[in-house]
Amino acid sequence: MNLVNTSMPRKLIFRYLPFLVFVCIALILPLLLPPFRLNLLGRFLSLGIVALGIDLIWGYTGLLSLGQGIFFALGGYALGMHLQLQNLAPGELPEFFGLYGVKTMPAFWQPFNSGIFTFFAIWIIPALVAGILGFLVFRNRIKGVYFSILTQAALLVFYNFFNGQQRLINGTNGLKTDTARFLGELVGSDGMQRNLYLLTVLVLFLAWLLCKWLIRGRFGDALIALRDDEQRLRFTGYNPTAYKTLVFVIAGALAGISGALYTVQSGIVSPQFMAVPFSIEMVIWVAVGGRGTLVGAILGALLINFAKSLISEQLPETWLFIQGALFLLVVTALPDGLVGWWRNGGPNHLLAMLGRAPKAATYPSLDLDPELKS
Amino acid sequence: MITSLSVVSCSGEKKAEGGFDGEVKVGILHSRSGTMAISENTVAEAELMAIDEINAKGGVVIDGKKLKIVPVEEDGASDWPTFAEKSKKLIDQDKVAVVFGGWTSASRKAMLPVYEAKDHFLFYPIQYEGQECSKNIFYSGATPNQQAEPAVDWLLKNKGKDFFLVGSDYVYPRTANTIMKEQLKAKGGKLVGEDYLPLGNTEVAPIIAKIKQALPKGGVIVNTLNGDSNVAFFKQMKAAGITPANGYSIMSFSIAEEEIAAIGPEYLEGTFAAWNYFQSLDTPASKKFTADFKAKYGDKRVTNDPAEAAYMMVYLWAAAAEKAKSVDDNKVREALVGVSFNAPEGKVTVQPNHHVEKLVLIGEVQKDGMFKILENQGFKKPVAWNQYVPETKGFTCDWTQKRPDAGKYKM
Amino acid sequence: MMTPILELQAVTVSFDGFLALNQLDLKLEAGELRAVIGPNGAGKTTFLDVITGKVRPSSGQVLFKGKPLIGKPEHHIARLGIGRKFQTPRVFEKLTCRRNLELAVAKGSSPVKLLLKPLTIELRERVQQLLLLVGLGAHDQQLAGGLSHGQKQWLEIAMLVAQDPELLLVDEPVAGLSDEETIHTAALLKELSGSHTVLVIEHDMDFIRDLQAPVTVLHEGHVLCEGPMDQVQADPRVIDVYLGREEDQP
Amino acid sequence: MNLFLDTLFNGLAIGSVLVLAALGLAVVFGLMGVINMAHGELMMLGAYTTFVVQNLLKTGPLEGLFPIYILISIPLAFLVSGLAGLLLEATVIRRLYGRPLETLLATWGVSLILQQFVRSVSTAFALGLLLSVALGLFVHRFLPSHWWQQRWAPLLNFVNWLLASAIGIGLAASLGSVRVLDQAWFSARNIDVTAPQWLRGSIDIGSVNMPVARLFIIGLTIIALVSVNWFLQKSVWGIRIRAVTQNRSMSNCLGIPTETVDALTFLVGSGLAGVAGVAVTLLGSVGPNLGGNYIVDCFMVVVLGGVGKLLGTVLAALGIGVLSYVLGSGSLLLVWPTMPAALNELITFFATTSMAKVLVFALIVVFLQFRPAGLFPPRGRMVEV
Amino acid sequence: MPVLDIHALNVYYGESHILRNVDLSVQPGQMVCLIGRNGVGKTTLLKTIIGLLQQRSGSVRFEAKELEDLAPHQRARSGIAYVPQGREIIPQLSVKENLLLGLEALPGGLRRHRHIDPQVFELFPVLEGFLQRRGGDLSGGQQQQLAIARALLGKPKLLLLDEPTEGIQPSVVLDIERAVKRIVATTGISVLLVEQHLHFVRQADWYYAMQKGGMVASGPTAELSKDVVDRFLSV
Ligand SMILES: Nc1ncnc2c1ncn2[C@@H]1O[C@H](COP(=O)(O)OP(=O)(O)OP(=O)(O)O)[C@@H](O)[C@H]1O
Ligand SMILES: Nc1ncnc2c1ncn2[C@@H]1O[C@H](COP(=O)(O)OP(=O)(O)OP(=O)(O)O)[C@@H](O)[C@H]1O
Ligand SMILES: CC(C)C[C@H](N)C(=O)O
Ligand SMILES: [Mg+2]
Ligand SMILES: [Mg+2]
Repeated sequence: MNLVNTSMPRKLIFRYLPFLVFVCIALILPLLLPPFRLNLLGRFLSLGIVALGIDLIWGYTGLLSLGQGIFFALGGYALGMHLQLQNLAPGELPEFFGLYGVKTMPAFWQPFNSGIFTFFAIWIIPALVAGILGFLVFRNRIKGVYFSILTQAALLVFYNFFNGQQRLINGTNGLKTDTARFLGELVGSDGMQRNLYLLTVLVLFLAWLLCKWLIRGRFGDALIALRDDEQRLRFTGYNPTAYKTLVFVIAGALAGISGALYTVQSGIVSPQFMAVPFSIEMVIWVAVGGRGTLVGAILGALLINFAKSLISEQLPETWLFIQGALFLLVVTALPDGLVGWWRNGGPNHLLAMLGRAPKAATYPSLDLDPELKS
Repeated sequence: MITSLSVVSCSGEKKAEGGFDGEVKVGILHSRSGTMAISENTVAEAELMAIDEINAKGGVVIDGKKLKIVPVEEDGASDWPTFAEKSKKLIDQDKVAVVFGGWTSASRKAMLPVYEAKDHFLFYPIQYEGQECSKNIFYSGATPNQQAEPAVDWLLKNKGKDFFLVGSDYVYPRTANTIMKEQLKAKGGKLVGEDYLPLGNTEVAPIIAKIKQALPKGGVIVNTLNGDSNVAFFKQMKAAGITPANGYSIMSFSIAEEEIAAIGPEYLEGTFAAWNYFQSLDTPASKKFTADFKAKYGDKRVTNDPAEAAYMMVYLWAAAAEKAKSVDDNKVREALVGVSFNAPEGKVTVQPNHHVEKLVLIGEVQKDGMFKILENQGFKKPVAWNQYVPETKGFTCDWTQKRPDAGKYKM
Repeated sequence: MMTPILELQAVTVSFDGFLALNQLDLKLEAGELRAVIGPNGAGKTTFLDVITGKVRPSSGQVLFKGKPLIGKPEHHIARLGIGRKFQTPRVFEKLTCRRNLELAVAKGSSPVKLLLKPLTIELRERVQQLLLLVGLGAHDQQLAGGLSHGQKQWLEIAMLVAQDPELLLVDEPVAGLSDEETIHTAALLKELSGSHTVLVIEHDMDFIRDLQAPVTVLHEGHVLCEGPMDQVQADPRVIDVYLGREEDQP
Repeated sequence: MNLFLDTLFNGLAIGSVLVLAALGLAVVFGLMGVINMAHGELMMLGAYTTFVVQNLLKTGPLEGLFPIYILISIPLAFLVSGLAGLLLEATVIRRLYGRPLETLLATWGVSLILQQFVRSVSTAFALGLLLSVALGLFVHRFLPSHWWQQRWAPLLNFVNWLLASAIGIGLAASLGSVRVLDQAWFSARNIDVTAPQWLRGSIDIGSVNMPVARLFIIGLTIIALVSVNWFLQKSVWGIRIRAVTQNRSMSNCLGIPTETVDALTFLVGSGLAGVAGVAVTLLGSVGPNLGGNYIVDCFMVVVLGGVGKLLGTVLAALGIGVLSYVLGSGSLLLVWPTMPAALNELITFFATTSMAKVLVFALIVVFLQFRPAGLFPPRGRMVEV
Repeated sequence: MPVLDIHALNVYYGESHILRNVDLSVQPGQMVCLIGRNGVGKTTLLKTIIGLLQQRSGSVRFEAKELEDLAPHQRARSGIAYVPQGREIIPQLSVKENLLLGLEALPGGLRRHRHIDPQVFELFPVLEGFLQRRGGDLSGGQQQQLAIARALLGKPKLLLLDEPTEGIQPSVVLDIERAVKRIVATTGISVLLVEQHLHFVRQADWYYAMQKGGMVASGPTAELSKDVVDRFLSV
């Protein structure tokens, strides 16, 4: 094996060029887009973060979680609670408590006064919940469909709980952030929103790097092996529970961060974030973009959400048709998603259909085998 | 102000089509898909009907210029955050002069900060739980003292003192019930139980069991369920024998003519509702409204209170704009208070707290799905901050006051 | 005498009353190469399942270097130094051959170690060697799922060797392999013994003979007889239940 | 005692709806391994069928049959949902066997389409759709057959469907301008299905009051269970279905017509959803969202029962039924009025229907900690839990 | 006229060309053996014959009828039985049910036939005692026996055996060899056998040798010389 590769730097540049371009575009856009569109883009990019997490657990590890909304919402709530507590006079309670006759702040609200606590809470709380849930489930070797359905049930539990607890976290109404002040500025203001957009781009890029780093080496291989044949991996000496719990925790943390960024950019966090369809949609983004490709996850999140927002602006009735048809199409015709299709030589297949002959297929495993050359 | 730009005044050089001198864009933001589409479609249709009527009469006339109202429709998709998102879009992207929208209180609560942050104007057409008074929202539906409270008074007087409260598990029923509980305390009623069902849930057997335990011999049930659960509730109540015939008085706050048709009048016959308008209201304005609505959307359709409130608020806005001689939301806001309109329910006038004076009616469901009006309590002034709830007792809201806390201050 | 590396004491496995293993006693000395044969259903695979923690016996004890194994999770046992090849080849189909081996040489590290410690040069070389050894040198970038049956068998053997366990449990390694490869496998296993303890299960008598190792015959869940191949082969009980008589042929 | 009977009956009542709703899913998911997220929407189709039957019989020549319209709806709903399921199987599911997680996504898409379909369908819409499908299916008959042997045949096919849909949409749009044709059949509103008189009351047995509708559903559930059990155990299909699910290609090699087996199984499973749809019209609302209310519960029942085990499904559903009733109605407080204050407070906290739901699900998750594969786990050495 | 006649067959896995212009024919009542090293495409060929893989070109004829457009179950019903490499037992079905499935290939299928011919138990006595056990619980060798029994129950005209003796104890291997020979002799069915055990190979009438996806040698097994074996079977 040739480990020393002279063209390494050039190759590296080439490999990372698309991402540099992506980052550049992302940085230029604030100058070009009107605030509303920029805000949309920012929100969709933050959804890209949760999609990355799903790609990690589903695309690589084969764990289809239908409950990422839990972690997404937890992140959002953590930040939402903090913002509720900003610029309150001492002793004053967030307004909604009054409606339900709550006179003292519930104890679990107290720590969210602290910005530092909140900064950690945004990702550690979801990670912790994911860790507990994941550990319990994985320890029992619950997997596949059972895992999916259980996560969905867990989602429902959280949804009902948050929905029903008016006195603790304002129930269905959720917490609003637009009118809160952060660092002295109104969160809903255009300037703040632009900064949040930039922050989102940065975080998304970091999240992508993190995932890339995770899956690149043998850790990534172990995840794939886990998906293939968990039992076998166990006999090789690996503890699947640890691996699964770890990726689930990471995906949970990513979801939390994503939820927090999404919340401040959409102005509200509500139990709707834990609605069943939303979590399924998250998976769909990844499926459409291409699972097991990372970029696909981000791309899928952006594409579908933009399509949704554009189409439902024009023809609200058809969006469900289009969305439904899209899933069908992707799952049946493009099982590897857009990016997967592209990487598997999709365009070539198309060209081939149009008459350009495909490259002559050889049988590498036999032709390359030196021992077989008789 | 950005919104004034949306008036494409062509300064007389070229007349816009149909004899208009320009247009003014307004947003219509309701759920056209998802769970709430059931109810919100009608409201949106009523708003569009009002817009068409106004346009047919020459639009909004400002300084002698005729402006055509152009509705920009958006879908809130029964998802509260989407309402906030679409509000931003209507304001920033479409630059509408005003937004007519919302149904559930949850969606209104989600939109409120957007309008406050952008200092824009939302017209909200549904009865709600009160305890809110925003400078940036105009409420054309009832506050609790225009619906729930008179209904409870009526029940206490005519039907009994033992109350069971059933509601969907979200803000409106929770808050409305908080108010009613205080009211019962104050008026000598007795709360024998309450329960909440998640929105959309249809398994009501446990609730029915509780009602039977709490009210074995009949009593009053106040129903603030919303959406699909109502159907299950009434079907199973009937099956379990909790019916008016067996001594139960059931009062609902979100069952209107439309919902009766969807549940089936057989199940609802003899139950009560309190609203500010019924299709059966026998006045010329009401009859005309219903006839126009049917002519426009089909014979089988019915009108109801939310549709009426939605219809009226478009007219109120247009009147306020003409009074203000501008569609600029700040000016409209100032002009709005005191504006009145001959609505199907009667002459309504906008009060300083951005609500309207409304007619209070108690009705009983008939076989044909219409209401028989049992009591007409006349017009009542809106009270935003509830006077039964200790926390808000003594507070009021008056946007004509030039004080920073005009939205909520001690009287 | 030093403690045997593996010791089974009166192990019984019951599946709904059917005794797959019945009071099985067995000892393996360190460095030994042992062949296990026995009729289909004698309990050979079950016996590996018990050692590796896949099946919990209803009674009896399994000791590895004097320490009890029963109740320990599978990966724990594997990390103690017990490696296994399955009867039907099991490889990670969505990974290339090379990556299959790279995972195996890491011997079940913790996630953190796998993330932070790159593969050492030695281990990398070892992987390369093993690939060549099992004739998959040209297939190193091929997904293991696309290998033929025999190739998978060899890959799995290579993975087992890569894991470098003290005790190798090999279930039917040469089923479906051609004669030549069978001979190779025998040589490989012989070479490994001494530094490793190897237990092989097979039905291929030529291969067993080739191993030149003591043979244990299992029958109905317990040991029928033990001894060198020639002796076992001549045992009429073994012929009855297992080998059959060629001259019976019509 | 009274309380006990009451609890039992109500638990049975809640549970039987769950059994009926989950039965089709148990067949489709438990036996075929297809996660049919559109199961709820197939129920919805059954409910809409009931609505149509009711309206047809309300007036007109067949008026005399109105009192038993619900009985007539049952076989019809079975057919309508079954055929819809068949179509779904033939167009989508067939490509996805052995990829359970993908079926989840695809059928989710189908459920969205079905929901919107009942909202939007109007005569114009239906005609447009028919035209599209007809064009899509039949145009290629008229094209030279050798075109379809070319490499670009898939593209041609794609273009064909694209044009067909465009023409269909065009037709729908132009017809849509005619008022009568544009009228939505059902619209997004909930529709009213009113049970016939005899199903509306209740009877008292002893001190327990039993709504007739609930008794009817319990009866229907029992009939459905018995028939499904017969189908799976006594007819040859049971063994075929199980063989195909566990090893599709080998079953095919053995001479089992796998496609027929799939289609039939799916038909039965979907048809059962239709029957469940008829039943739920007696209890709740009928509208486009009907399905969504049941789907998660159904899956929990199947998972909890242990996949592929009818008895498990039944026990799980009844268990959930009794549990939700006991928790939700707070009857524990009645049985044991002197319980410690802390416990009392806790129980009261969960004694609302919505909190009971939280608790029931939480308990299920806890239960699966001890029995990861449900009440009746699959067993054997080839099973990997 | 041959029972099975394969001509210029080309098969791909995706873009990998696995079988290249393969020709092969099996005469009625003949036992033909296919040999070749690991990974040369023997299994692929059998899978193509039963219809699990689609040919890209060439023809596969069974009793003079082209099979290309037939699904596997149609091929099975027309008289081809397949014992795959790796057993492919239906794990959660009982042994009895697994055996019953073998009857599906008979005309009328399971609906008509519910009787398991006790002759199979003479050949594989273990199975009889295990009828109620789940197929997947059997030991590897027992499963292999079950797979062969299952195939025989369908009374096929052509039996495809892919390494049928893999994992089977020596005495049973002998039994199987004998049984296959006897079945061929008495019923006149044809057998296409893939095998590594030379012992079994030599029982066949005819051999084909494969290499790199192509047919490289064939002839009566009597002529299967050490040279051929060395060239095509050893490294
Ligand atoms: N989970 C189980 N349930 C019931 N019986 C089982 C189970 N596992 C194994 N058996 C039975 O235990 C016996 C021993 O099986 P085992 O696989 O250990 O045999 P083996 O010696 O490996 O045979 P072979 O040489 O055929 O691989 C067999 O009769 C088998 O049917
Ligand atoms: N699913 C697959 N995808 C891609 N390539 C495959 C697949 N299955 C087999 N191959 C390749 O096809 C070639 C032939 O495989 P096949 O299974 O027919 O070999 P074989 O002759 O039966 O070998 P063995 O004796 O080991 O069973 C092998 O080189 C293998 O790599
Ligand atoms: C009760 C409903 C008709 C309206 C109310 N505003 C709500 O929150 O839903
Ligand atoms: Mg074995
Ligand atoms: Mg092979």
